[in-house]
Amino acid sequence: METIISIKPLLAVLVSLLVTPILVSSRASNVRESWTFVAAGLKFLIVASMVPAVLHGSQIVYTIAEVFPGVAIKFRVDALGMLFALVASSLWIITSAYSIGYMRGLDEHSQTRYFVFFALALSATIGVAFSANLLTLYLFYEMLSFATYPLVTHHQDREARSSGRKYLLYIVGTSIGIVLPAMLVTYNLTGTLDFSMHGVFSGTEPRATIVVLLLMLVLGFAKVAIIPLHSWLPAAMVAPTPVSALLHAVAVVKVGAFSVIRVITGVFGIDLLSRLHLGTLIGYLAAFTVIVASLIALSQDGLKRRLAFSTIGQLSYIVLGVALLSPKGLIGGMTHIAMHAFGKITLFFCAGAIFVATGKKNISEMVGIGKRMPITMTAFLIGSLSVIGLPPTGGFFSKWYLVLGTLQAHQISMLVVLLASSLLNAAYFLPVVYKAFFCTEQEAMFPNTVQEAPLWCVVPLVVTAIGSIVLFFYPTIFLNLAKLAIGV
Amino acid sequence: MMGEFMQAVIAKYNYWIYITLMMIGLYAMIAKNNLIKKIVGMNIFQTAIILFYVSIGVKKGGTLPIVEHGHGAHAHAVHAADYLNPLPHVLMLTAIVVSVATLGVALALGVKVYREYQTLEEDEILARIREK
Amino acid sequence: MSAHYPTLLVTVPLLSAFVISAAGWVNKRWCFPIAVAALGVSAYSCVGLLLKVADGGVVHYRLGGWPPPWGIAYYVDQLNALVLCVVSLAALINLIAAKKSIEREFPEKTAPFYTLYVLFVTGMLGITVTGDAFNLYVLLEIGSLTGYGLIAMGDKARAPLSTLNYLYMGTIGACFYLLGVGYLYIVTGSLNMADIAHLLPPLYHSKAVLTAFIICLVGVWVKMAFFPLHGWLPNAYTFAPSAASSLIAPLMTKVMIYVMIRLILTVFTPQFAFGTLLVSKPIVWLAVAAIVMGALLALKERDVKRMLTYIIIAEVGYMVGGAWLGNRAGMTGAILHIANDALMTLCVFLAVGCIVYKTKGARFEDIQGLFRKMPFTMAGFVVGALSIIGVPPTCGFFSKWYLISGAIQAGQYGFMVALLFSSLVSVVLFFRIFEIAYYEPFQDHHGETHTHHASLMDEAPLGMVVPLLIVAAGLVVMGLYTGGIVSHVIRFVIPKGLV
Amino acid sequence: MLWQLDLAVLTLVVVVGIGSIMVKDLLGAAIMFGAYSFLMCLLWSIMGAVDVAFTEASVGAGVSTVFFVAAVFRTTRRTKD
Amino acid sequence: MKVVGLIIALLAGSLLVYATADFPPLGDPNSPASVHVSPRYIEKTMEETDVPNIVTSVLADYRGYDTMFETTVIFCAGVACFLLLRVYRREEPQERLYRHVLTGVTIHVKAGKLPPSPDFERIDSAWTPHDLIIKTICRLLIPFIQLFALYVIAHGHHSPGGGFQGGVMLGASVIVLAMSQDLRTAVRRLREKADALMCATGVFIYAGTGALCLLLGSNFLDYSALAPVLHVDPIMARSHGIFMVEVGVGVAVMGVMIWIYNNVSSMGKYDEGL
Repeated sequence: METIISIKPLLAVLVSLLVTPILVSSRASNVRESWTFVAAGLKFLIVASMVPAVLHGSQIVYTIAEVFPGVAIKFRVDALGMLFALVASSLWIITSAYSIGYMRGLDEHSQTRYFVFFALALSATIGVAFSANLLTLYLFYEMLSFATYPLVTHHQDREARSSGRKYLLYIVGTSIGIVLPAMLVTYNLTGTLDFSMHGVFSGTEPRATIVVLLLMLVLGFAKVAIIPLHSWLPAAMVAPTPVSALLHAVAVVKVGAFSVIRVITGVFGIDLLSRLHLGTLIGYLAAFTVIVASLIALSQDGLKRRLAFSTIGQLSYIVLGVALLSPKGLIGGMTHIAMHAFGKITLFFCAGAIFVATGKKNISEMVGIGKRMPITMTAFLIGSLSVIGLPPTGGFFSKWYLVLGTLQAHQISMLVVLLASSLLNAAYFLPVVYKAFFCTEQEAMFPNTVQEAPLWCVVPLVVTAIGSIVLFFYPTIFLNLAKLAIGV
Repeated sequence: MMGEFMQAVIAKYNYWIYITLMMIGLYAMIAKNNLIKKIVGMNIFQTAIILFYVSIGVKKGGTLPIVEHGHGAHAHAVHAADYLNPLPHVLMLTAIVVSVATLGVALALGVKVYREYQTLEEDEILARIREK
Repeated sequence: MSAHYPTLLVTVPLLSAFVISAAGWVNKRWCFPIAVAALGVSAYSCVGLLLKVADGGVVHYRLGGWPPPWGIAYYVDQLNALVLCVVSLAALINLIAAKKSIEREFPEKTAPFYTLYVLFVTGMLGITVTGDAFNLYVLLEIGSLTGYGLIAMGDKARAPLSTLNYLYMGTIGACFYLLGVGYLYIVTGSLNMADIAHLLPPLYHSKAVLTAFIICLVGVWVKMAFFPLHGWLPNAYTFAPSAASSLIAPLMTKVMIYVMIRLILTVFTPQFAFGTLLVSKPIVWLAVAAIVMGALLALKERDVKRMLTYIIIAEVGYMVGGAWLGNRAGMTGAILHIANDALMTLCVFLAVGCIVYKTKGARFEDIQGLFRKMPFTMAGFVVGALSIIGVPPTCGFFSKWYLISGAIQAGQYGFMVALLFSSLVSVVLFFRIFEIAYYEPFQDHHGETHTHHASLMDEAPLGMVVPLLIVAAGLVVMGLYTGGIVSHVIRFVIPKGLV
Repeated sequence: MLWQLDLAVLTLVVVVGIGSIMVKDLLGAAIMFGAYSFLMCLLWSIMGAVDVAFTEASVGAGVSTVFFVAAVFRTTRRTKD
Repeated sequence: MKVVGLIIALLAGSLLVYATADFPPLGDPNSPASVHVSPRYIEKTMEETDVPNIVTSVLADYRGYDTMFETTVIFCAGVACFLLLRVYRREEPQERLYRHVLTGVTIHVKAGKLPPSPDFERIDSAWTPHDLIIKTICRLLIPFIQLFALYVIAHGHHSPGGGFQGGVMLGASVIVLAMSQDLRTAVRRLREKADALMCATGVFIYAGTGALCLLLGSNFLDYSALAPVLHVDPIMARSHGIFMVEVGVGVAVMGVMIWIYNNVSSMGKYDEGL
């Protein structure tokens, strides 16, 4: 395997960080927004420029500083990181466009702050994706937590405050209280924190230590929202919808899932875990989360809350796939990061577009909306299909691999869980679409005056919906990256 | 036994006195209620330490640390055993100066406190603060 | 001139203090530039000295040309040099930041204030650079006396009394130290630290040496406000003028911790402190108590500045505990935390200084809506707060990392839990402040509640905000350079004996 | 040196020291403190520390006492303990 | 609090008593303190500094650096007292007391008005009897005190005393003036500004001597560097250097003592003293 030393990963992280002073100092909103686009575009280009090298099986490495003996703040772009970075940076461009539409449509306050922290959050996300070791990952993980706090609590009212508290309590409390000591113990046991295929442990450590550390590191990254550490996610839905869309469908939660993948594949190593039969432990946690979250989602009336619980369930798919420790399961879990991101962001965009156009947040108030906002609701349908895992959407592929993974690992119970939850997914999404389109004139709740949301809102959601479909036909890049990541 | 004990007491009597004085000073600083009294205690405390140091400098058979014969007496060999140890004296000059400097600042602060509260009793001042 | 760095860094500010004092009677406007220039030279010498020491090892300097132990000698190793740099840079930055508030708070007395300011810095630098146990006492008294003067100029009603209490405690502390030095002198006959260390080994089991150690340690603990002896600190720092509290809070306790580490490493040697004496465990438990109590007491406070003072007490617990873990990681953490904590305390106190400058107070009612009103100040404050919480890449994380590593290696899990606990409590403490500053509306004189749309930006003067932001950036830079600092500086300080 | 004199001075030092913190009048305490300093000065000159004694005579017994008296004059003589 | 104080004092005391057991006996000529460092001072003082008073030579030369900071401590105290107490905004008292010099009659004069004739002298608001004896004797004594103080400073090389003791006595002479007459008289003789400048100058002389040595190419405070300037051999240069710093100490200490006294006794108002 070739190792290339290049500053590109650092640039990819810094590009949105460096743009923040410009955002702060720009007075006109047009200037600010165009700079956001410039940063987003640059970031995507930098990330994309590294794809060929990564597809060739090389790694791109950049060390910022060696802070402890054997541990540096260091970037390493490998296939898995590239997969995630590609998703995050491409969706940032689209979300930027959508943000403009949404924020202008609602005439929100403090837009400068909003865009600044959005840029910061993206920096942190890319940083997590490119981290070469657990310390760097932790660094950017924390940075993401604090950068998203002002976004989550954007409205600055009492509800935002209590949600913000919950958000911090779960996210920061677990990272300081659980991840940090686990990381320190790991470091003191092994003297390194670098991710590697075989893990950092020699395998001679007592099993109890490994089990405790594994549980601490998996549960500690609370952004992955495994029950019982999930309740911050629905609470965080008080944020403006673009925030929920990007951060709580793509960046923040996927950072959690990504961290867990790194922990399982990079810190402990698949060999060690399968030798100690610890995959099932995590698998059961994830499976439990999948089912329970889907059931709760059924009972939610708020569209965004329903989406939030759906996200909790979908995240655990990823964990579940990885915890199967079989190659197909790993591929399924990793590609699910991308597939779910496109599907879920479409759904969130639709929820936001509906809110901008009508001011409605609850599903029970959306009867007949499909007739007034056909484009939005079609996109919603496509997003739903992708999340459920039906063709012709990208979600089909990841779920397919997950199913294959359960078979490969001989985990029939997991297969049952997957199928059952797919049914549940269908049960909580399809009625929304159905009611939106098929209703009598009397039932319809919207007068003729209601129109589609502004163009800035509609275009992004169309793009992501089309993206979901495109991924069905051309999933190769993500599949290849995932295959590279597990070394197949 | 008794004799040995007495011997020990007498051999180091300066040290016992200094410890006594230091305890007096420390007690006054902690237990006294009046701010000026505390300052008095503080000075006793400091003086006690000076006594301790000066006691280190004592040397049986030694005389004042000023070389006799003065100038032009280079021929005379000076024996260290003939003179008291000057080093503790030097250190204690410094310590005295420090103590008077501290005293000055402490009194200035005391005067300032009095200007604000018209009393020097700590409990009365605290009661006054609590009233506010 | 580089041969004279060790003396320049002390004597230039010293001489300038007299010039400032005299200049104040002629033209007050000369004082500030002189002070800045003097501290600038001092900081330059400190940095030069650090580079020199990092390059060529320990630097000796004989004052008056007399060889130690007869004369007073400077003995500058990596530890001194690091602390010197931190002290001088912090003092310089704070001086520049404090100009406005000094001129507003005591328009008639700027000259004596600057004089004492510079002398305080001289004292702190002198304590750090000296290699003579008694010289350290004299400089300690300079630092203390000037500190009393500076602190007592704060809140008119409360500052003098709290300073007087500080003075009593400070004098007890300094006298205890002096007494300890006397005990060492009586059994070794020397005052030079290196010489004492050389003479001590045969005397390790002497009661006098043991007592000397205990007394010195207690004295230093009083001065650094280690937990049961911390009573003087919160009031003294809370009621101090902001220029003084942002100078003294970062430097005084940290320099005293340096003294403690110096006593352990150089004077009494680690073999004695950790080997012969079996007090490490109880002291670490005391540190745990300090951390926990500091954090809990801070929770109770409704004033930003006062809350920060309790955080200082907790931080002192970090460093004392780290030093007494008795292993390499713990000692590294403690030394690193001296530098880091000085900077982050400076950062938050500068921010509080800016806030007080604008709002006339730092109670929780005063800070409402500050994110809107003073965004840059609050940005600096947030960085400082994150560093205190221990979030990477700010430097607070890295020293905490070493401290916890040391705790794990020493098997002192209580200390580890205390550190994590205090991190979590810090999150609560600071986010409580952020919440008030972020959510609660800013009440103006008419009692109207401004909507979010109104622009109310009312930032502190540039001269205060820019230093704050520089320090805040410095926190991140320090964090990223942790590896360099440890491998080029701190590594050499810790004796081979420590594992 | 006569040990009797030595003993007498030492005893007196302690007595005056205790007195100065016990007397219920700050002016009295100040004067007692002056006496204490002066006795200390005697003690030190007995022990041969002439420079220290000289300093203590001028500073402790002299100027310090004046400072005390000045401060007491400007504040109050009253004390509860 | 009393019990706590007692317990702490007893604890500290018993610790010290415990340690005393290992001390060498009082006055033991073979104790470490007597044989390790100090012999060099005693035996070499004449050859190395040409100062017979060992305390002076150690104070101002071997450990001159300590003494520089000792003087600085005093200076700090002076500045701190000034900073803490001095008030510039003067509140005029409702009335002033004036005494007729010849008859001793005391009159009250309302603020802003002048006494009826120049024969009246102002007295402090705390009425004091007119005491001719004290005033005259003090006036007589002060020159002798000052003369003696100068002697103490100048003769510090050979006999007990030196800059510090002399400085205190010089300061005390002015304080005596302030007490026997009143503060205003003393301040008229030595203005506040002059006094403050004196403090700074005194310490500056000390530190400046040290810096001069530095500029002449030696280490800080290495007086032997002054030899070429003073046209003497290095040993005499040390002796002279000691004298220079002693003068500095004297000036500084005198200034500070007066400064502190003035501030404390008038509560920073500089009008009425003791």
